[in-house]
Amino acid sequence: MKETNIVIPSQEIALKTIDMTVNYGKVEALHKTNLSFPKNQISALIGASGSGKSTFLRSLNRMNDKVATVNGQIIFDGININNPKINVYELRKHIGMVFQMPNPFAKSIYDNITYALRYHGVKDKQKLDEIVETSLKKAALWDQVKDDLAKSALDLSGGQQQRLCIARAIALKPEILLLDEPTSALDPISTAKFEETIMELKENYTIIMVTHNMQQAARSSDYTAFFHLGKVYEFDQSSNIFQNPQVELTQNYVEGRFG
Amino acid sequence: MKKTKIALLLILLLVPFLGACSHNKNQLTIVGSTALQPLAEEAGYQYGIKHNVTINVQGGGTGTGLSQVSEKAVNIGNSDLFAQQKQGIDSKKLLDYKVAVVGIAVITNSTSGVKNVTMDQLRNIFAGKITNWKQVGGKDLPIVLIHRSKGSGTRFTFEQDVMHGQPVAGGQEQDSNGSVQKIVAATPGAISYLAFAYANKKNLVKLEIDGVKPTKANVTNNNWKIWSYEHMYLNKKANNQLAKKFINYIESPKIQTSIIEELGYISIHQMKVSKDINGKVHQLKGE
Amino acid sequence: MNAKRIDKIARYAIQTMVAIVALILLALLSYILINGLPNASIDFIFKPSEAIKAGGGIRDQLFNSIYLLVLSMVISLPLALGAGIYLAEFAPNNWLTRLVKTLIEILSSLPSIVVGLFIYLLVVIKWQVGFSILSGAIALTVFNLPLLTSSIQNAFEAVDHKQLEAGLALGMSPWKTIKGVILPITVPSVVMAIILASGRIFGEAAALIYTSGQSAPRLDYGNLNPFSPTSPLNVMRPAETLAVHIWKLNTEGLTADSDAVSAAASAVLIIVVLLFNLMAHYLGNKLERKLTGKK
Amino acid sequence: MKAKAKNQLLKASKATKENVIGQVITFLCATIIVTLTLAIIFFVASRGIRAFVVDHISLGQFLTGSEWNPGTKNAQGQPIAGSLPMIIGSFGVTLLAALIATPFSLAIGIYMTEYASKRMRRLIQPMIELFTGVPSVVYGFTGLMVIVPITRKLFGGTGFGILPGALVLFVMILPTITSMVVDTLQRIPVSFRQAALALGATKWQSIYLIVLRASIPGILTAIIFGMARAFGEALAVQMVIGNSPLLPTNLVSPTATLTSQLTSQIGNTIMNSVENDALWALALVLLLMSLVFNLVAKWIGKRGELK
Repeated sequence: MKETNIVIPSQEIALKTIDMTVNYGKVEALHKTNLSFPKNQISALIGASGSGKSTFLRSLNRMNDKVATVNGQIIFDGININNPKINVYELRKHIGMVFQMPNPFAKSIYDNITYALRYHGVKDKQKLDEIVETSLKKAALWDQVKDDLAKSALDLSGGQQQRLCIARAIALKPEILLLDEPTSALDPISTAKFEETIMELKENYTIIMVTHNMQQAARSSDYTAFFHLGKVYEFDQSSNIFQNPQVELTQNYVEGRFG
Repeated sequence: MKKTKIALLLILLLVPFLGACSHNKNQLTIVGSTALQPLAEEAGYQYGIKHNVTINVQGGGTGTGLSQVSEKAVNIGNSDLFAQQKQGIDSKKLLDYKVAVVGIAVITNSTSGVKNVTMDQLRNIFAGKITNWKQVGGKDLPIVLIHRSKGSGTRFTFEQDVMHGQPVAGGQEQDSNGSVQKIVAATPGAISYLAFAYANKKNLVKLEIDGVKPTKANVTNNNWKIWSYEHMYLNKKANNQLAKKFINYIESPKIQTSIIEELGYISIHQMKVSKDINGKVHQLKGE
Repeated sequence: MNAKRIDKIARYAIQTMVAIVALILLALLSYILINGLPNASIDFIFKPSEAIKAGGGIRDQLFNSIYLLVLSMVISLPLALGAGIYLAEFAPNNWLTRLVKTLIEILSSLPSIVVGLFIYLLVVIKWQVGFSILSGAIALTVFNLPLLTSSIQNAFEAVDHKQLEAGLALGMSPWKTIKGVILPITVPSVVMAIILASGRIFGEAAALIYTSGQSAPRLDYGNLNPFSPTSPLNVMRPAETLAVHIWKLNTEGLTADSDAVSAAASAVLIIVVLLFNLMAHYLGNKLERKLTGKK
Repeated sequence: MKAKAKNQLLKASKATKENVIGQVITFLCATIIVTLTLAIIFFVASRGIRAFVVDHISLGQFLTGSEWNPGTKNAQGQPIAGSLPMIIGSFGVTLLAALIATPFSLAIGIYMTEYASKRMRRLIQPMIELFTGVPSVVYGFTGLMVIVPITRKLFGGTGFGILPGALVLFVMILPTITSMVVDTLQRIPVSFRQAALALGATKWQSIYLIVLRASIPGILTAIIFGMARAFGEALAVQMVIGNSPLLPTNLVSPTATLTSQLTSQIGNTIMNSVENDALWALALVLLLMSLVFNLVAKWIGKRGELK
């Protein structure tokens, strides 16, 4: 059994971190991490709560800026996006995010999707309608809401709201989608539908997902990273992680002995 | 589209503020005694229409009037007192115009059961030596003294003409004729003093002093002792051209007989006596 | 005394107390309306006031009250909105922000006469603005600011911070998210704050006596040029409001029917406040529905 | 990612500028309000201190003396300006009014958030707001015409004093306290109440033990705001307090409050005269008292915070 086992995927890399650390004040919540995420693949981040996986995820699109200090490099399409010169707002057009609790805007379904788009300069009504339709279709929500887009998003069910958040995120056509335990607040049926949706999204989005749900990670992800007490111990293809992990800690966790 | 709607709204709201830069010339600001305010307002309104001048009359009390006109903050300062009678005012800087005379009646609540008192009894009542109406022939009812607030001109005149230097007893102070009027009318055994114009409310009894009724005629010959001038003060150094015209207008017989009478003041021209700063009265040589 | 009985007693006690308050309000309102309404006819509202003769109306005073309310809102709402947002969203959570919040609370507890005299000495006298609507509006702004600012700040803090996160995640700046996403959600409570604030300043008299003055020059409502002294829109003219008029009638009023006019004016003032409340509620709900898309 | 998008990543965009402008504007608004408050406080303090520094009113005598006659001098040549009657008057009126108003506003608050149906709530809300619309002048004169005669009949004397003052103020501050209490109670999540009921608590127990306990800071701030409003009220109190700067012997002996003395005297005094400065000293006391109110509320609020 090895101490750590971090694999560099052979495919094209969409995003990678070099010696990235995250400190909340003096506490180093995340030790040096070097991970490379394959393009148009789903990578799952698993580990006990408080192991630093969400902290890691939130640093990728600079959501931790005010809260923590993130050192080291995050290379996205050849650029180190972990430096003050980067225009964070432009960056987040390329790296979308969906949160644990669904947080649609207190606006209509249509406005939820188009509000950020109009802000980023897409003004033409016809183009907006088109994007709304494609995004909702991709998020498998179109059939249920297509005849009442003016309805308030708050009237939707939890599952539908979360899929609306997905639609809203992909409407900006990001390269990478970050999902922070997206299904932990959803019922099993919506969770299953959600997993199908992201499997289809894989064709044109790189997805990095934090999850507590081991089966979910095994079923729907291509690569998986195991976090423990703020350190990444193993990162490999999901099949290897779940069938024969190289690191003893991963094995214990995967077989549910702790965590 | 939304942006233009908001911009339009903003302009619409800001238009009134443009008016802020206009500060037209023919305007007169008069501040001071609340007793003189109704006269100044009515005369100001009529003068304003005739000569297309805006006359703003504000109250604020004698003290405010005198201090503002000495600082040239306002054109005319209304006062119920001679400037010399007010501490902290440099009367040399001011021009005194007496525009009317105001008589001050002594009023009591109808329950007092008294119609006439002597000047000494009145003095002792306010000095706190007499405390029950039955001591002056009225009902057995404690006397409730109600003074005007310390700085008011009416109070100064009353205490100068009645108390002759004796201090008044403590008691309730009201700062306006209106509240004195209401409180005396409502409180059994209450006594206070009011300008004639305010004293003719139905449930108020106007006391006679030594058999003299508080009427305008008795004031002109000083039979009724409690009265004072209403002064309009100008600042010597200020440009008083418009203010002087307005004061002449008020002192003109036409106004002295119309508005002055209606509002319960006494016209300057009817006075047969004059009173100096320390309250001494002199016969006017045959008017 | 088991818990069940206590529960029932508590419920009845609360209901009786609410009934008592309702009775007090009804008694107060009926006292004012019964005295006031008989002579608050329509033409009473559209007649200029009289200094001496009876039968004066309150046309100019009513207009001044409303005009001053609108002007002071135009000044204080943006300021309060800005300050409220800054304190809720941008201000670092340190002692300075807490000090600012206490200062604003102190501003709200300042007696109106002190504020009136401050504006009088500073604006009316020192800046030579004179007795005018402008000075009155500035004085009223001082009353509006604390109530509006703290209500707006509370409203913004009450909004779930996940909305801000959602906006940021879509590449929107915090300012844009606050303006476009969070502000619409706070509209109802902001409207509520406006109602409370305007209710209070509509009845304010002490501060205006020394700022917007006690004289109401006759206005010519046809003339809308804000520069001429007789135009209602001119902000430099002194303007006695309804509340100040009521105060003057009861203190120095020589008009023959001053009691009747003051009672009628009080009745009109309360009815206007009631109308204002209902309209603001209606507006608040409509705005909320339009902005948040709820049907 | 296309090249154009890549270099956009590196330069400031409309969003960054807009965000900076937004922060600057809101910061400016906050500073304007703070400077305004500081200006007023400095103004009142400077005028108030003049009384002690320029006119040599002794602070001790000022706070403990019970005779208010700044025009005249005492043996040591200091103006007689004892503001104790006014301080007691102000506090008496405010505390009594708050004492009466608190239970009622709590009752309404609880009724509104716990018991009232939607229709009732729609009815009571404008009712409360209407109270704020009534001008203090009308409260004053209604008090003079209604409350004073009643207190005179019940308790004798002139009918003026702390009790009528407190009753008038009770009606005036009720809406302020009630609307803030309702606001605080509504902020308590429904889950708190459900948790209590789930444990078999009666409605009153859930209110008393959970809801009220959790909203103590809000309720206290509401009371403080109400008291601050009562403390600063001038015109209404002046009508019914009796305006005599004497120590109140009981609840119905005429006395004066800091504000009533200020409003009734300020007009007749000349700027920079002794009487005027003495009044500003009263205003300064008023200011300091409201400062104390706020700090006490903050301190209690913090201690009562949800642990």
